[in-house]
Amino acid sequence: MALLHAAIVSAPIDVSALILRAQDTGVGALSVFLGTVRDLNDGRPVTGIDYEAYEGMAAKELAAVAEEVCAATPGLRVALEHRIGTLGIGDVSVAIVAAHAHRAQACDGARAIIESLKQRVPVWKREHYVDGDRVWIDPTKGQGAADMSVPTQGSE
Amino acid sequence: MALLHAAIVSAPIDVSALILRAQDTGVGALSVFLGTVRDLNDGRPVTGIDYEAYEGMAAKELAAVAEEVCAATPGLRVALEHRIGTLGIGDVSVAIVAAHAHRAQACDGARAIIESLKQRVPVWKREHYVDGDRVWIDPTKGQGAADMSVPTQGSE
Amino acid sequence: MSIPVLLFASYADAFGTRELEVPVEAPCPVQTLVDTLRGMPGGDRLPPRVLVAVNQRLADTAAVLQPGDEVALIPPVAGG
Amino acid sequence: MSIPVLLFASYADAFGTRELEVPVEAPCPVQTLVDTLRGMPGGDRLPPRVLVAVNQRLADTAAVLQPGDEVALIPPVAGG
Repeated sequence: MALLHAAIVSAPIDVSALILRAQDTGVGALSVFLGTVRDLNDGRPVTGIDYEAYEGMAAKELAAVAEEVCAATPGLRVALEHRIGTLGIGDVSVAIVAAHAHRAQACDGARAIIESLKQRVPVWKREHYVDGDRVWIDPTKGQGAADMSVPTQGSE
Repeated sequence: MALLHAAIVSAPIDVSALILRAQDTGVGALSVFLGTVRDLNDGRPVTGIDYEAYEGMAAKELAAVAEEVCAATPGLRVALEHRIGTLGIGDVSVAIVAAHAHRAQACDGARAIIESLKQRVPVWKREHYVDGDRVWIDPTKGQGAADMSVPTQGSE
Repeated sequence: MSIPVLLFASYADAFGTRELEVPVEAPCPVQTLVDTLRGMPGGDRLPPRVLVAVNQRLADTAAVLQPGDEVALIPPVAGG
Repeated sequence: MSIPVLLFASYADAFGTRELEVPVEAPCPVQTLVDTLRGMPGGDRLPPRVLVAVNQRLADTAAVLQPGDEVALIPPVAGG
Protein backbone atom coordinates (compact mmCIF):
# COMPACT_ATOMS: atom_id res chain seq x y z
CA MET A 1 0.00 0.00 0.00
CA ALA A 2 1.69 3.18 -1.14
CA LEU A 3 -0.56 6.19 -1.06
CA LEU A 4 2.06 8.91 -0.80
CA HIS A 5 -0.08 12.03 -0.90
CA ALA A 6 -3.78 12.90 -1.12
CA ALA A 7 -5.12 16.42 -0.62
CA ILE A 8 -7.89 18.86 -1.37
CA VAL A 9 -6.13 22.11 -2.33
CA SER A 10 -7.17 25.63 -3.26
CA ALA A 11 -3.94 26.71 -4.99
CA PRO A 12 -3.00 25.60 -8.52
CA ILE A 13 -1.84 21.96 -8.61
CA ASP A 14 1.89 21.45 -9.15
CA VAL A 15 1.83 18.39 -11.42
CA SER A 16 5.62 18.06 -11.52
CA ALA A 17 5.76 17.96 -7.73
CA LEU A 18 3.12 15.20 -7.66
CA ILE A 19 5.12 13.20 -10.20
CA LEU A 20 8.21 13.51 -8.00
CA ARG A 21 6.25 12.26 -4.99
CA ALA A 22 5.22 9.07 -6.84
CA GLN A 23 8.59 8.51 -8.52
CA ASP A 24 10.96 5.88 -7.12
CA THR A 25 13.95 3.87 -8.28
CA GLY A 26 11.77 0.80 -8.87
CA VAL A 27 9.26 2.68 -11.04
CA GLY A 28 9.26 1.93 -14.77
CA ALA A 29 6.01 3.64 -15.73
CA LEU A 30 3.95 6.58 -14.51
CA SER A 31 0.42 7.29 -15.62
CA VAL A 32 -0.76 10.81 -14.92
CA PHE A 33 -4.41 11.81 -15.22
CA LEU A 34 -5.31 15.50 -15.35
CA GLY A 35 -8.86 16.81 -15.36
CA THR A 36 -9.12 20.30 -16.81
CA VAL A 37 -11.87 22.88 -17.21
CA ARG A 38 -13.06 22.92 -20.81
CA ASP A 39 -14.95 25.64 -22.63
CA LEU A 40 -17.95 23.53 -23.61
CA ASN A 41 -20.17 21.10 -21.70
CA ASP A 42 -23.05 19.28 -23.33
CA GLY A 43 -22.90 21.83 -26.14
CA ARG A 44 -23.13 24.89 -23.87
CA PRO A 45 -20.20 27.37 -23.74
CA VAL A 46 -18.60 27.47 -20.27
CA THR A 47 -16.49 30.34 -18.93
CA GLY A 48 -15.37 28.83 -15.62
CA ILE A 49 -16.26 26.42 -12.82
CA ASP A 50 -16.62 26.79 -9.05
CA TYR A 51 -15.49 23.61 -7.27
CA GLU A 52 -16.79 23.11 -3.73
CA ALA A 53 -15.98 20.25 -1.36
CA TYR A 54 -17.06 18.91 2.00
CA GLU A 55 -13.41 19.33 2.80
CA GLY A 56 -12.89 16.94 5.71
CA MET A 57 -14.88 14.11 4.16
CA ALA A 58 -13.51 14.79 0.67
CA ALA A 59 -9.93 14.49 1.90
CA LYS A 60 -10.77 11.19 3.59
CA GLU A 61 -12.60 9.80 0.56
CA LEU A 62 -9.84 10.91 -1.81
CA ALA A 63 -7.35 8.95 0.30
CA ALA A 64 -9.72 5.98 0.63
CA VAL A 65 -10.24 5.75 -3.13
CA ALA A 66 -6.49 5.73 -3.74
CA GLU A 67 -5.81 3.29 -0.89
CA GLU A 68 -8.35 0.83 -2.23
CA VAL A 69 -6.73 0.85 -5.66
CA CYS A 70 -3.28 0.54 -4.08
CA ALA A 71 -4.48 -2.42 -2.02
CA ALA A 72 -5.68 -4.12 -5.22
CA THR A 73 -2.41 -3.35 -7.05
CA PRO A 74 0.73 -4.41 -5.14
CA GLY A 75 3.61 -2.05 -5.80
CA LEU A 76 1.44 0.86 -6.96
CA ARG A 77 2.57 4.30 -5.77
CA VAL A 78 -0.01 7.11 -5.85
CA ALA A 79 -0.07 10.86 -5.31
CA LEU A 80 -3.17 12.92 -6.06
CA GLU A 81 -4.83 16.28 -5.47
CA HIS A 82 -8.22 17.81 -6.18
CA ARG A 83 -8.44 21.55 -6.44
CA ILE A 84 -11.42 23.58 -5.23
CA GLY A 85 -12.39 27.22 -5.69
CA THR A 86 -13.07 29.13 -8.91
CA LEU A 87 -11.19 27.74 -11.91
CA GLY A 88 -10.83 29.13 -15.40
CA ILE A 89 -10.71 27.36 -18.75
CA GLY A 90 -7.67 25.08 -18.95
CA ASP A 91 -7.06 25.00 -15.20
CA VAL A 92 -6.29 21.57 -13.71
CA SER A 93 -9.05 20.51 -11.30
CA VAL A 94 -7.70 17.06 -10.45
CA ALA A 95 -4.31 15.38 -10.87
CA ILE A 96 -3.65 11.69 -10.23
CA VAL A 97 -0.20 10.13 -10.55
CA ALA A 98 0.05 6.32 -10.45
CA ALA A 99 3.52 4.78 -10.66
CA HIS A 100 4.54 1.13 -10.92
CA ALA A 101 7.33 -1.10 -12.18
CA HIS A 102 5.05 -2.03 -15.11
CA ARG A 103 2.86 0.08 -17.35
CA ALA A 104 -0.36 -1.94 -17.20
CA GLN A 105 -0.64 -1.44 -13.45
CA ALA A 106 0.23 2.27 -13.66
CA CYS A 107 -2.32 2.99 -16.42
CA ASP A 108 -5.09 0.85 -14.96
CA GLY A 109 -4.41 2.30 -11.49
CA ALA A 110 -4.77 5.93 -12.55
CA ARG A 111 -7.91 5.09 -14.49
CA ALA A 112 -9.49 3.18 -11.60
CA ILE A 113 -8.83 6.07 -9.26
CA ILE A 114 -10.45 8.76 -11.44
CA GLU A 115 -13.51 6.55 -12.03
CA SER A 116 -13.96 5.86 -8.31
CA LEU A 117 -13.20 9.47 -7.37
CA LYS A 118 -16.02 10.70 -9.58
CA GLN A 119 -18.44 8.29 -7.91
CA ARG A 120 -17.52 8.91 -4.31
CA VAL A 121 -15.60 12.02 -3.37
CA PRO A 122 -17.90 14.81 -2.10
CA VAL A 123 -16.91 17.56 -4.52
CA TRP A 124 -19.36 19.61 -6.54
CA LYS A 125 -19.02 21.94 -9.47
CA ARG A 126 -21.01 24.91 -10.63
CA GLU A 127 -20.51 25.88 -14.24
CA HIS A 128 -20.50 29.51 -15.33
CA TYR A 129 -22.02 30.22 -18.73
CA VAL A 130 -21.51 33.12 -21.11
CA ASP A 131 -24.96 34.53 -20.31
CA GLY A 132 -24.05 34.77 -16.61
CA ASP A 133 -26.09 31.72 -15.64
CA ARG A 134 -24.52 29.38 -13.05
CA VAL A 135 -25.64 25.79 -12.59
CA TRP A 136 -24.60 23.05 -10.14
CA ILE A 137 -23.85 19.97 -12.20
CA ASP A 138 -25.75 16.80 -11.34
CA PRO A 139 -24.16 13.88 -13.21
CA THR A 140 -27.23 11.78 -12.43
CA LYS A 141 -29.31 14.13 -14.61
CA GLY A 142 -28.90 15.57 -18.09
CA GLN A 143 -29.48 19.16 -17.07
CA GLY A 144 -28.74 22.04 -19.40
CA ALA A 145 -27.90 19.57 -22.13
CA ALA A 146 -28.08 20.82 -25.69
CA ASP A 147 -26.42 17.63 -26.89
CA MET A 148 -27.63 14.58 -25.01
CA SER A 149 -25.96 12.22 -27.47
CA VAL A 150 -22.71 12.59 -25.52
CA PRO A 151 -22.65 9.69 -23.03
CA THR A 152 -22.46 11.07 -19.50
CA GLN A 153 -19.96 8.44 -18.36
CA GLY A 154 -17.51 9.82 -20.92
CA SER A 155 -17.77 13.45 -19.84
CA GLU A 156 -15.50 15.09 -17.32
CA MET B 1 -6.12 14.39 -36.64
CA ALA B 2 -4.14 16.35 -34.12
CA LEU B 3 -0.60 15.14 -33.72
CA LEU B 4 0.99 18.31 -32.39
CA HIS B 5 4.54 17.13 -31.75
CA ALA B 6 6.57 13.93 -32.15
CA ALA B 7 10.34 13.81 -31.74
CA ILE B 8 13.34 11.68 -30.88
CA VAL B 9 15.42 13.79 -28.48
CA SER B 10 18.71 13.45 -26.70
CA ALA B 11 18.13 16.05 -23.96
CA PRO B 12 15.92 15.41 -20.90
CA ILE B 13 12.22 15.48 -21.78
CA ASP B 14 10.30 18.54 -20.55
CA VAL B 15 7.00 16.92 -19.55
CA SER B 16 5.34 20.23 -18.65
CA ALA B 17 6.13 21.62 -22.09
CA LEU B 18 4.59 18.54 -23.74
CA ILE B 19 1.44 18.95 -21.64
CA LEU B 20 1.17 22.57 -22.76
CA ARG B 21 1.49 21.51 -26.40
CA ALA B 22 -1.48 19.12 -26.06
CA GLN B 23 -3.60 21.43 -23.91
CA ASP B 24 -6.46 23.38 -25.51
CA THR B 25 -9.64 25.17 -24.41
CA GLY B 26 -11.75 22.19 -25.47
CA VAL B 27 -9.72 19.67 -23.45
CA GLY B 28 -11.32 18.19 -20.33
CA ALA B 29 -8.85 15.37 -19.68
CA LEU B 30 -5.17 14.69 -20.28
CA SER B 31 -3.56 11.30 -19.89
CA VAL B 32 0.22 11.39 -19.61
CA PHE B 33 2.33 8.25 -19.90
CA LEU B 34 5.94 8.36 -18.73
CA GLY B 35 8.38 5.50 -19.16
CA THR B 36 11.27 5.67 -16.70
CA VAL B 37 14.46 3.72 -16.12
CA ARG B 38 14.04 1.41 -13.15
CA ASP B 39 16.69 -0.21 -11.02
CA LEU B 40 15.60 -3.80 -11.59
CA ASN B 41 14.67 -5.78 -14.71
CA ASP B 42 13.63 -9.41 -14.55
CA GLY B 43 15.20 -9.58 -11.10
CA ARG B 44 18.60 -8.20 -12.16
CA PRO B 45 19.83 -4.87 -10.71
CA VAL B 46 20.21 -2.21 -13.41
CA THR B 47 22.39 0.90 -13.12
CA GLY B 48 21.45 2.64 -16.37
CA ILE B 49 20.29 2.18 -19.96
CA ASP B 50 21.68 3.23 -23.34
CA TYR B 51 18.87 4.02 -25.77
CA GLU B 52 19.74 3.92 -29.47
CA ALA B 53 17.47 4.73 -32.42
CA TYR B 54 17.47 4.55 -36.18
CA GLU B 55 16.76 8.23 -35.88
CA GLY B 56 15.15 9.05 -39.22
CA MET B 57 12.89 6.01 -39.25
CA ALA B 58 12.16 6.25 -35.51
CA ALA B 59 10.92 9.84 -35.87
CA LYS B 60 8.65 8.79 -38.75
CA GLU B 61 7.31 5.74 -36.90
CA LEU B 62 6.75 7.72 -33.71
CA ALA B 63 4.62 10.18 -35.69
CA ALA B 64 2.86 7.38 -37.59
CA VAL B 65 1.91 5.56 -34.38
CA ALA B 66 0.41 8.75 -32.92
CA GLU B 67 -1.33 9.71 -36.17
CA GLU B 68 -2.99 6.31 -36.42
CA VAL B 69 -4.39 6.59 -32.89
CA CYS B 70 -5.50 10.19 -33.58
CA ALA B 71 -7.24 9.04 -36.77
CA ALA B 72 -9.12 6.42 -34.74
CA THR B 73 -10.05 8.94 -32.03
CA PRO B 74 -11.65 12.14 -33.33
CA GLY B 75 -10.71 15.14 -31.20
CA LEU B 76 -7.59 13.54 -29.71
CA ARG B 77 -4.58 15.85 -29.31
CA VAL B 78 -1.17 14.22 -28.91
CA ALA B 79 2.38 15.34 -28.14
CA LEU B 80 5.16 12.81 -27.51
CA GLU B 81 8.91 12.39 -27.31
CA HIS B 82 11.31 9.46 -26.97
CA ARG B 83 14.71 10.16 -25.52
CA ILE B 84 17.91 8.41 -26.64
CA GLY B 85 21.42 8.31 -25.20
CA THR B 86 22.58 7.10 -21.80
CA LEU B 87 19.91 7.42 -19.10
CA GLY B 88 20.18 6.91 -15.36
CA ILE B 89 17.71 5.38 -12.91
CA GLY B 90 14.53 7.49 -12.77
CA ASP B 91 15.17 9.30 -16.05
CA VAL B 92 12.17 9.61 -18.37
CA SER B 93 12.77 7.68 -21.61
CA VAL B 94 9.41 8.30 -23.23
CA ALA B 95 6.59 10.77 -22.60
CA ILE B 96 3.18 10.64 -24.27
CA VAL B 97 0.47 13.23 -23.68
CA ALA B 98 -3.03 12.50 -25.01
CA ALA B 99 -5.70 15.17 -24.50
CA HIS B 100 -9.42 15.04 -25.26
CA ALA B 101 -12.72 16.54 -24.20
CA HIS B 102 -13.48 13.24 -22.44
CA ARG B 103 -11.35 11.04 -20.23
CA ALA B 104 -12.01 7.66 -21.84
CA GLN B 105 -10.53 8.82 -25.13
CA ALA B 106 -7.55 10.52 -23.45
CA CYS B 107 -6.67 7.45 -21.33
CA ASP B 108 -7.26 4.90 -24.09
CA GLY B 109 -5.35 7.08 -26.55
CA ALA B 110 -2.20 7.33 -24.44
CA ARG B 111 -2.32 3.60 -23.75
CA ALA B 112 -2.78 2.66 -27.41
CA ILE B 113 0.18 4.83 -28.37
CA ILE B 114 2.63 3.32 -25.88
CA GLU B 115 1.59 -0.22 -26.84
CA SER B 116 2.04 0.46 -30.55
CA LEU B 117 5.27 2.41 -30.00
CA LYS B 118 6.83 -0.58 -28.25
CA GLN B 119 5.92 -2.82 -31.18
CA ARG B 120 7.04 -0.60 -34.02
CA VAL B 121 9.39 2.27 -33.33
CA PRO B 122 13.04 1.33 -34.08
CA VAL B 123 14.57 2.12 -30.70
CA TRP B 124 16.79 -0.27 -28.76
CA LYS B 125 18.03 -0.35 -25.22
CA ARG B 126 21.14 -1.77 -23.63
CA GLU B 127 20.96 -2.29 -19.90
CA HIS B 128 23.97 -1.71 -17.66
CA TYR B 129 24.30 -4.07 -14.71
CA VAL B 130 26.15 -3.65 -11.44
CA ASP B 131 28.84 -6.15 -12.52
CA GLY B 132 29.65 -3.98 -15.56
CA ASP B 133 27.84 -6.27 -18.00
CA ARG B 134 25.82 -4.59 -20.75
CA VAL B 135 23.09 -6.38 -22.68
CA TRP B 136 20.86 -5.32 -25.57
CA ILE B 137 17.29 -6.15 -24.59
CA ASP B 138 15.30 -8.39 -26.94
CA PRO B 139 11.64 -8.34 -25.85
CA THR B 140 11.02 -11.40 -28.04
CA LYS B 141 13.31 -13.41 -25.76
CA GLY B 142 13.60 -13.81 -21.99
CA GLN B 143 17.31 -13.11 -21.84
CA GLY B 144 19.07 -12.47 -18.57
CA ALA B 145 15.87 -13.27 -16.76
CA ALA B 146 16.11 -14.33 -13.15
CA ASP B 147 12.33 -14.08 -12.81
CA MET B 148 10.52 -15.34 -15.86
CA SER B 149 7.19 -15.35 -14.06
CA VAL B 150 6.81 -11.65 -14.85
CA PRO B 151 4.81 -11.45 -18.09
CA THR B 152 6.88 -9.67 -20.75
CA GLN B 153 3.94 -7.71 -22.09
CA GLY B 154 3.68 -6.03 -18.70
CA SER B 155 7.30 -4.97 -18.44
CA GLU B 156 8.65 -1.62 -19.55
CA MET C 1 -33.20 20.86 20.83
CA SER C 2 -32.02 20.66 17.28
CA ILE C 3 -29.34 19.04 15.11
CA PRO C 4 -27.06 21.24 13.00
CA VAL C 5 -26.82 19.98 9.40
CA LEU C 6 -24.12 21.01 6.91
CA LEU C 7 -25.31 21.88 3.41
CA PHE C 8 -23.33 22.10 0.19
CA ALA C 9 -23.69 23.17 -3.43
CA SER C 10 -27.28 22.92 -4.74
CA TYR C 11 -28.61 21.95 -1.29
CA ALA C 12 -27.06 25.05 0.26
CA ASP C 13 -28.77 27.07 -2.48
CA ALA C 14 -32.08 25.29 -1.84
CA PHE C 15 -32.12 26.15 1.85
CA GLY C 16 -30.32 29.48 1.45
CA THR C 17 -27.69 28.56 4.04
CA ARG C 18 -24.62 26.38 4.52
CA GLU C 19 -25.64 25.19 7.98
CA LEU C 20 -29.19 24.57 9.12
CA GLU C 21 -30.56 23.82 12.60
CA VAL C 22 -33.10 21.03 12.11
CA PRO C 23 -35.69 20.79 14.93
CA VAL C 24 -35.30 17.13 15.85
CA GLU C 25 -33.79 15.73 19.01
CA ALA C 26 -30.90 13.25 19.08
CA PRO C 27 -30.91 10.30 19.32
CA CYS C 28 -33.13 9.99 16.23
CA PRO C 29 -32.98 8.05 12.97
CA VAL C 30 -31.50 9.67 9.87
CA GLN C 31 -34.87 9.15 8.16
CA THR C 32 -36.60 11.41 10.71
CA LEU C 33 -34.05 14.16 10.07
CA VAL C 34 -34.61 13.91 6.31
CA ASP C 35 -38.38 13.91 6.64
CA THR C 36 -38.18 17.02 8.82
CA LEU C 37 -35.87 18.72 6.34
CA ARG C 38 -38.35 18.09 3.50
CA GLY C 39 -40.97 20.07 5.41
CA MET C 40 -38.73 23.09 5.93
CA PRO C 41 -38.53 26.07 3.50
CA GLY C 42 -36.55 24.87 0.45
CA GLY C 43 -37.00 21.20 1.39
CA ASP C 44 -39.24 20.70 -1.61
CA ARG C 45 -36.12 21.09 -3.79
CA LEU C 46 -34.50 17.95 -2.38
CA PRO C 47 -34.50 14.92 -4.72
CA PRO C 48 -36.47 11.75 -3.85
CA ARG C 49 -33.33 10.11 -2.43
CA VAL C 50 -31.06 12.16 -0.18
CA LEU C 51 -27.63 10.97 0.98
CA VAL C 52 -26.63 11.82 4.54
CA ALA C 53 -23.12 11.70 5.97
CA VAL C 54 -22.65 11.17 9.69
CA ASN C 55 -19.20 11.99 11.00
CA GLN C 56 -17.99 12.21 7.39
CA ARG C 57 -19.20 8.78 6.35
CA LEU C 58 -22.36 7.99 4.37
CA ALA C 59 -25.04 6.66 6.70
CA ASP C 60 -28.06 4.45 6.20
CA THR C 61 -31.46 6.06 6.72
CA ALA C 62 -31.97 3.69 9.66
CA ALA C 63 -28.80 4.85 11.41
CA VAL C 64 -29.39 6.70 14.64
CA LEU C 65 -27.96 10.18 15.10
CA GLN C 66 -26.26 10.81 18.42
CA PRO C 67 -25.74 14.18 20.12
CA GLY C 68 -22.56 15.77 18.82
CA ASP C 69 -22.55 13.87 15.51
CA GLU C 70 -21.36 15.88 12.48
CA VAL C 71 -24.26 15.61 10.03
CA ALA C 72 -24.19 16.68 6.38
CA LEU C 73 -26.42 16.29 3.34
CA ILE C 74 -24.47 15.09 0.31
CA PRO C 75 -25.77 16.27 -3.10
CA PRO C 76 -24.93 14.11 -6.16
CA VAL C 77 -21.15 14.41 -6.40
CA ALA C 78 -19.53 15.94 -9.47
CA GLY C 79 -15.80 16.04 -8.83
CA GLY C 80 -12.99 15.41 -11.24
CA MET D 1 29.62 -3.25 -56.47
CA SER D 2 28.12 -3.41 -53.01
CA ILE D 3 25.18 -2.12 -50.98
CA PRO D 4 25.82 -0.19 -47.76
CA VAL D 5 23.71 -1.52 -44.87
CA LEU D 6 23.05 0.35 -41.63
CA LEU D 7 23.40 -1.68 -38.45
CA PHE D 8 22.09 -0.92 -34.95
CA ALA D 9 22.29 -2.20 -31.40
CA SER D 10 23.02 -5.96 -31.16
CA TYR D 11 23.46 -6.24 -34.94
CA ALA D 12 26.10 -3.51 -34.91
CA ASP D 13 27.84 -5.48 -32.14
CA ALA D 14 27.56 -8.72 -34.13
CA PHE D 15 29.28 -7.28 -37.20
CA GLY D 16 31.54 -4.92 -35.23
CA THR D 17 30.43 -1.92 -37.28
CA ARG D 18 27.51 0.47 -37.74
CA GLU D 19 27.65 0.43 -41.53
CA LEU D 20 28.62 -2.58 -43.64
CA GLU D 21 29.28 -2.82 -47.37
CA VAL D 22 27.54 -6.01 -48.49
CA PRO D 23 28.94 -7.46 -51.75
CA VAL D 24 25.74 -7.77 -53.77
CA GLU D 25 24.74 -5.68 -56.75
CA ALA D 26 21.48 -3.71 -56.98
CA PRO D 27 18.90 -4.40 -58.21
CA CYS D 28 18.62 -7.51 -56.05
CA PRO D 29 15.99 -8.98 -53.71
CA VAL D 30 16.17 -8.26 -49.99
CA GLN D 31 16.45 -12.02 -49.43
CA THR D 32 19.73 -12.14 -51.38
CA LEU D 33 21.15 -9.36 -49.24
CA VAL D 34 20.17 -11.18 -46.03
CA ASP D 35 21.60 -14.50 -47.27
CA THR D 36 24.89 -12.79 -48.12
CA LEU D 37 25.00 -11.10 -44.70
CA ARG D 38 24.60 -14.46 -42.97
CA GLY D 39 27.79 -15.67 -44.65
CA MET D 40 29.85 -12.66 -43.53
CA PRO D 41 31.85 -12.56 -40.27
CA GLY D 42 29.33 -12.10 -37.43
CA GLY D 43 26.41 -13.12 -39.65
CA ASP D 44 25.97 -16.31 -37.64
CA ARG D 45 24.70 -14.13 -34.79
CA LEU D 46 21.64 -12.99 -36.77
CA PRO D 47 18.33 -14.56 -35.67
CA PRO D 48 16.39 -16.85 -38.03
CA ARG D 49 14.15 -13.97 -39.12
CA VAL D 50 15.74 -10.62 -39.88
CA LEU D 51 13.76 -7.43 -40.53
CA VAL D 52 15.06 -5.11 -43.23
CA ALA D 53 14.06 -1.47 -43.71
CA VAL D 54 14.37 0.07 -47.17
CA ASN D 55 14.21 3.85 -47.24
CA GLN D 56 13.09 3.80 -43.61
CA ARG D 57 10.15 1.44 -44.13
CA LEU D 58 10.06 -2.27 -43.38
CA ALA D 59 10.39 -4.26 -46.59
CA ASP D 60 9.33 -7.75 -47.62
CA THR D 61 12.12 -10.23 -48.37
CA ALA D 62 10.88 -10.32 -51.97
CA ALA D 63 11.24 -6.55 -52.38
CA VAL D 64 13.93 -5.51 -54.83
CA LEU D 65 16.68 -3.17 -53.71
CA GLN D 66 17.51 -0.34 -56.10
CA PRO D 67 20.77 1.58 -56.36
CA GLY D 68 20.76 4.43 -53.86
CA ASP D 69 18.21 2.84 -51.49
CA GLU D 70 18.85 3.41 -47.78
CA VAL D 71 19.01 -0.10 -46.34
CA ALA D 72 19.03 -1.00 -42.64
CA LEU D 73 18.73 -4.16 -40.56
CA ILE D 74 16.19 -3.74 -37.74
CA PRO D 75 16.85 -5.76 -34.57
CA PRO D 76 13.86 -6.59 -32.33
CA VAL D 77 12.74 -3.18 -31.09
CA ALA D 78 12.80 -2.35 -27.38
CA GLY D 79 11.71 1.26 -27.01
CA GLY D 80 9.52 2.81 -24.34
